[in-house]
Amino acid sequence: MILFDPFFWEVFISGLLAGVMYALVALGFVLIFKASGIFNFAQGVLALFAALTLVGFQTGQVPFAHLLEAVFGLHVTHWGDGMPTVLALLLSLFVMIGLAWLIVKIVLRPLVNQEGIILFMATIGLAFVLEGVGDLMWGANVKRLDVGLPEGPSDFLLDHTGMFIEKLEISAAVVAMILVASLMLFSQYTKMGRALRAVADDHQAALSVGISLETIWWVVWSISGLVALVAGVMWGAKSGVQFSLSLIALKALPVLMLGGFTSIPGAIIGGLMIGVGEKMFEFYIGPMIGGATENWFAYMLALLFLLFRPQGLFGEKIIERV
Amino acid sequence: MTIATQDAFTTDDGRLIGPTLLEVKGITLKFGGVTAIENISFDIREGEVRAIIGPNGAGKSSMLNVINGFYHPQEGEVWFKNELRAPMKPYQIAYQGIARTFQNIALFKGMSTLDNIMTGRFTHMSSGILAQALWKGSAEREEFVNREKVERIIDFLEIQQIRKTEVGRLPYGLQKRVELGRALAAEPKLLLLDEPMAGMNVEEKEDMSRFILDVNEEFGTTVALIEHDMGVVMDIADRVVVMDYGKKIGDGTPVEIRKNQVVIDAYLGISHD
Amino acid sequence: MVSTPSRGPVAETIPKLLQRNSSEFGSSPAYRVKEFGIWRSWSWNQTEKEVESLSLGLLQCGVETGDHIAVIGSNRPELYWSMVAAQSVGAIPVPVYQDSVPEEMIYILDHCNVKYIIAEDQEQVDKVIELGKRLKSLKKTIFLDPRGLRKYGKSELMSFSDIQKLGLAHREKLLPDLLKRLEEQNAENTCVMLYTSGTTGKPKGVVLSHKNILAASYSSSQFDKLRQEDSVLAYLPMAWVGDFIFSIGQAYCTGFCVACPESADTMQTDLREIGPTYFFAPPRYFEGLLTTVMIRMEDASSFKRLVFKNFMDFAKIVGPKILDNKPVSFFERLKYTFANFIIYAPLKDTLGLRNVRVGYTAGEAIGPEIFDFYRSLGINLKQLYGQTEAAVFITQQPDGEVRSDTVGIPTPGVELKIDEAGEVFYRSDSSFVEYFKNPESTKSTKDSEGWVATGDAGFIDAASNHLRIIDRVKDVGKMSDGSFFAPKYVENKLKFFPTILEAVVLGDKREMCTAFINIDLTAVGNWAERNNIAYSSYQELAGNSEVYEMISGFIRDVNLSVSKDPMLSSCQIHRFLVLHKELDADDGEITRTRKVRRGFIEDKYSDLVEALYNGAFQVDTRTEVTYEDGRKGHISAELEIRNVEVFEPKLELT
Amino acid sequence: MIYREAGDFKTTYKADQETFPIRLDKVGFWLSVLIVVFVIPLFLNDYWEKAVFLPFFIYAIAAIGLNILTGYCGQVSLGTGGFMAVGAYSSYKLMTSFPNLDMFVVIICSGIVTAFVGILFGIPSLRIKGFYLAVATLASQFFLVWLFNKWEWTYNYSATGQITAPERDFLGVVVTGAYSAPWATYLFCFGFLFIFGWMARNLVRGHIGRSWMAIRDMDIAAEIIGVNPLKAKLSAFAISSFYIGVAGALYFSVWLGAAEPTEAFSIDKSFDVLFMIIIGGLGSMTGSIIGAAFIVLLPVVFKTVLVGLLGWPTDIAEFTQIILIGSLIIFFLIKEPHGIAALWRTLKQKLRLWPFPY
Repeated sequence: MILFDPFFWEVFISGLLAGVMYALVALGFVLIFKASGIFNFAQGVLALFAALTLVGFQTGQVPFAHLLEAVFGLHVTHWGDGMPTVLALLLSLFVMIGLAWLIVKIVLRPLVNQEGIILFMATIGLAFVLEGVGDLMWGANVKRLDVGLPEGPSDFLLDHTGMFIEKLEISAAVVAMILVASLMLFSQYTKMGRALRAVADDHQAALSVGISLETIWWVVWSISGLVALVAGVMWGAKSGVQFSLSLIALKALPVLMLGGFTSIPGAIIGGLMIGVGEKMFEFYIGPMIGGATENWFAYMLALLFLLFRPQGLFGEKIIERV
Repeated sequence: MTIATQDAFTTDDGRLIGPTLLEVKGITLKFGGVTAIENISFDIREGEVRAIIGPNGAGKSSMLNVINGFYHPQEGEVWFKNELRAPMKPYQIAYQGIARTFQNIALFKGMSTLDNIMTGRFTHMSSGILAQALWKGSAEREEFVNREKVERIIDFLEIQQIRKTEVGRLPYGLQKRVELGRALAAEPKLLLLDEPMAGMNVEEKEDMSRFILDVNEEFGTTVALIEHDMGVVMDIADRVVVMDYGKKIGDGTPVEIRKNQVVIDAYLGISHD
Repeated sequence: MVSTPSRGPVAETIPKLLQRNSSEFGSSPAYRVKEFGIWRSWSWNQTEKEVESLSLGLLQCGVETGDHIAVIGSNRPELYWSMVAAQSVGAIPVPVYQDSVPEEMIYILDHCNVKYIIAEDQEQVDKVIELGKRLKSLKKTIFLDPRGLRKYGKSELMSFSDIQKLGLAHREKLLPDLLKRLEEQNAENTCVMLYTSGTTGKPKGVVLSHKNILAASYSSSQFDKLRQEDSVLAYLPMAWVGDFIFSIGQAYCTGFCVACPESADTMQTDLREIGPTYFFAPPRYFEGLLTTVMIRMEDASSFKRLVFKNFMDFAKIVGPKILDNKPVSFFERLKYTFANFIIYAPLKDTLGLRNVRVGYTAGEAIGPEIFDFYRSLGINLKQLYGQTEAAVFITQQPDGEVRSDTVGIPTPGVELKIDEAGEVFYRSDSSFVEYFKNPESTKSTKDSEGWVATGDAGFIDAASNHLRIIDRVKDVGKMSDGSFFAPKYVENKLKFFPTILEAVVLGDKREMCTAFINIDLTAVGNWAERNNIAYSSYQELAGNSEVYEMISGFIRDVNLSVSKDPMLSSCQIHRFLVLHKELDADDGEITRTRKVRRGFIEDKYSDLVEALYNGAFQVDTRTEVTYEDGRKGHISAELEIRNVEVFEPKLELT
Repeated sequence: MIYREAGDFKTTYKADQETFPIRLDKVGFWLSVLIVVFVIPLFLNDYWEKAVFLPFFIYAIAAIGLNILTGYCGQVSLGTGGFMAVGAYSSYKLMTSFPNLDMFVVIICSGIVTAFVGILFGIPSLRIKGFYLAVATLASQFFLVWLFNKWEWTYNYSATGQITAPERDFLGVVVTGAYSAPWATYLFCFGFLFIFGWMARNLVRGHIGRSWMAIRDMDIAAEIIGVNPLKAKLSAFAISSFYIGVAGALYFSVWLGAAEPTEAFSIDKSFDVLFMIIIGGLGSMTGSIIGAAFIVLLPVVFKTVLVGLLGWPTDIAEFTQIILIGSLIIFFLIKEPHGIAALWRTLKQKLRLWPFPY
């Protein structure tokens, strides 16, 4: 009986844990989408960028070192042996907030009232810029990221349940859950949060709350910056900081299609479904068809799903007025 | 409504109107709990100008949307050319010979006036993808035959000078005209106009009424239109249906409608110009 | 291949010329019209067939020799065919101005007791129907465009195409009769009857024989070496003698192609598409065009404006020389060629005048700088002097000796003489037969030896040996001090300022000259925008004090130049006012050809005239106006009157 | 300035609807075609062939394909890389299974195969719109690439998992494999670009093209004039995929000669082609070609300038280039959503009105 198979539970739980991460990133999307109707394709690269910055600060790299060397022949790579992780985290957060501000001013404001698809393509462009800048600042080599999270398998679980589960994943999940919870609280109980949801319904309403649209955008982009940072840290710590990190984050896209672009619970449940789904599929079906199915499973799932429920699990029904 | 039983009918200005072209019977349309249209029946006869009037939210537009297949009513039947019409998609209905314009212009902003009206010929063009790709023989000929038909409409609507202008850049009045042109290009049996004169000044309204009458007369096209401007309606309509809160409260010639007490109370009382 | 038609009239009537062209030029285009988005064309062959079927149709309708057939509408090939068809069956075509209101029409239609009317569309038919019973002699109305006419189920209404079908249906039966009528005709038969819009009194029907038309057409065609390959855009009213000569007379003599625009408001684009080689336009057209050119250039980038200005100034010096094959330095020619590529050619191209080989203007004097502008671009724009009675051509300017202030030398075959009163007389084969049903004015205009009085005062310019026209004889009056009063002369100088649309100079038998000014709304409006002067109406703009400033400045300049001519120095303007409404043909203030009706204006605005002479500086007035739909209304206004500086005559001998 | 149009009037609809109604344009176009066909091959060497012309021609075909779908029919797709892979692998299978098949036939068939796959992945477009669809198309990208990794049959069970193009000819002229002459491959690819560019042009100016644009501009209105959304969208997907398939086939068999899915057909390919049409101009044939030229030449220029002249490290040149492209995308979306093609049109308009500003 499958339910007593520890492997099943191992796969199931690690799926859930991964799912929480997806949910977290997805949440970033949802916030931005609700507040500014933008489908932020750059979310993944944001995570990469955040992680790169963090590592940079930690290890005390000089930004644009290569460029400086190439252009001015300056040969400086480090300004010292780095700073404590907490400080680095804070600084990176500030960077992300500043970045959010730039994005709003340079990209979003000129594109206000454009069709969603145009904004979408703009964020693809943005993704490229960020990737380029990130690499140019900190170099494209794979970096090890250590924020002092526990590593190795959780002996406790191994001993008692025989399940092999990374501590890192657990702690990541915990952090993610905390963040998710606080975000939900934020959007439920703070003035800003209400404003955000107001904008989603209509822009005038938001203004009546007395907060300018740009501020709201800034806030949401900062938040998704924070989310990106956390996601970047977790994934970075797990598999090193490199370009593929931005692709992992793309996993959040099918999550959204599943959960619906406008629903926070949708994002969470969708995330968990995908997480579990892809692990299960890989574990049970994967071997028969050559494995490595994570790359596409989520997308195919979402695709099939959309055929029957275009608005996703929790998204509002799209009614076309004639 | 004694009219409905007659199979031919004489208008106020003494024109004889043909047999029934389209008839809706007991249409009821609900959105969730809300009832947009409640048990409405009326007919549209060949060659007439039929007006549907009523205050905002009376369900006029919904009625058009039922006729050309955007909405599928919960109850009731639509009879077209004396056949009960099975539920259809709008594009199938287009092939049946029903064209329409929209209250808020629905042109293809990215295309020129000419192309917009050419799209109206879609139901008349059949050459296959390969023929199109090679642009030889049938495909090319078909294109030019239809181009000429379209040019006649452009000439008819007196919009030669904007032939190759992108419609997005045209003033409102002209856009309305182009949209009418697109509907005409389909050479429809029945032409549905949703507030063709909304937001026009007096002069533009006069032009538009003239065009509508000319269409009706030149091509013998049956016209059903929604309009707010009572003056216009009374001038150009042969028969009028009056709706209020999704119900039909009157049906008859302009003269009769003017006399109809229910209508006066419900609608004419309020000025709508 | 360049085929200039054989010298001298090969045929003695227009219909016979049609046969000649059909056999000689067969498949080359005779008519084009922009319709349904493309230029539909008819070869001479097809034209002949079209005209034939139409003639047969007319025969079937019972048209008789000598009947008058009115043709009302804008320039369409079908309407030109109608006129030729009418001639073919021995009837007399009478083109009528399509913009005239029924009241104006009734006189003409009744005067020539019209039997048939060929009208373009519903608009014209409605007018005819409105006149209804008052047209006793009318038998049938034929319409071109059936649109909106279906419901008028009247038996006396028939569509153009139906007439042609009718004709073809009975071809065998009717053809002999048609051929017989064609044979019987000769040069003396009436070719067309045109009503002169007469600056005073009722219009007169000028009867022109085939001889008149063909003589004028041939000599002028040869004068300018018109070719069969040429093409012309027919956009001027068909009822105007000029259009008849260009679009039928010369077209049939030389066999060139006549193109008709899609509609009045697409004329400019159609002109560009067709790019005619032979072009006529009244001075006001060239004025208007120049104004728009300048206005459009205003918005160009400063650099472009600089280049444009530089090159145009350069062209003013060199262009005319090159056009007249006068010697220019190599460098000049080089620069001109370059400038031509950069500016002139593109400009001409966008204006649609690039291919123009021969261009004419006439009817009014044209401003020197306007005239020079076009010539400096390399457009061979010339002036001619003519009138309906002469089938247009009296004098015209030969290539190489073109000037803005003369009207050229007599057209071949025309004799010229000037009597002691300064009035110009001419005699030629092209001078008209008679005024229809009006022997006495015929007598008063054309004497027994065939000399025709033009009614214009003029003299032969000693320097150029060209004719120079001062003014209408009757308008050349005497001031109270006995000196010479030539209002038109001054008015024209005024009208050369783009901001002045019309001017009426008064002063006959008075001690000094004064003037009414009509501002040009486009030009002034634009000027107002640039100097951000707000205005809500023509009237308000006209009354604006800064506008007054500008105008009085211009008048001062004019006075200065007038003062230089001792003969006319007394015609300087002392006081003026700007009229609160545009002079309008519908109000009878100007003719359809936009000639000022002096007398009429003087008594319509008698109150203003009085104010001009009683020294007042303010005057209230109330004026009747006629709207497009014929309704009448009133506008009242308070007008300002200003004095202008005048100068002592300089007695330098020039 | 250079245009002279007076007297250039149209007497038939054929003349009026020509691709180059203005005489000068027509002359210019055919002149450049002649140069491309007869002059350039004379000076063509391996570098120009491999680094500039082949990629340009091939990407141009792909861009035209994607533009049909995205620019004309309004359906954004991020699956281009995947579809190119389908084209490539079909051509590989065809070349290896039917050694005597002419290369032209191979390429066409590969296109047809891709067309069917395209229809398959186009089906969701009936239910979902805009970026929902864009994301959905990512599925095809990832799935297809995975498929060609895992399904040995597609690469004939080769140990490396790589596919290598055998030597094949077109009408006796070798166009694939190591011994193909530059001029041959060059003309072969240009031939495809020319023919299929011309066909695409014909498609978009006919009623089918109009039905696509109708769907793009306002699908509701499109329906009431009789356009069946299913037919319109799926036909767009099919045609578009056909072009991309052809491009993919050429890309592998003629240009690269050997390929390996994860690298050659990664999602970056999808982006590259998308960028080509955004920068070049959505809904414009000229745009597709200009865009392709731009994106293909940019790296070449960067390499020569930054690396060659300034002696920067390659990676830095690469990063700056990525940044530039990204910002260009944003710039064009903000300033000129219709891309370089639109700028070109405006310029042309100005030249036609010269010396007038409007």
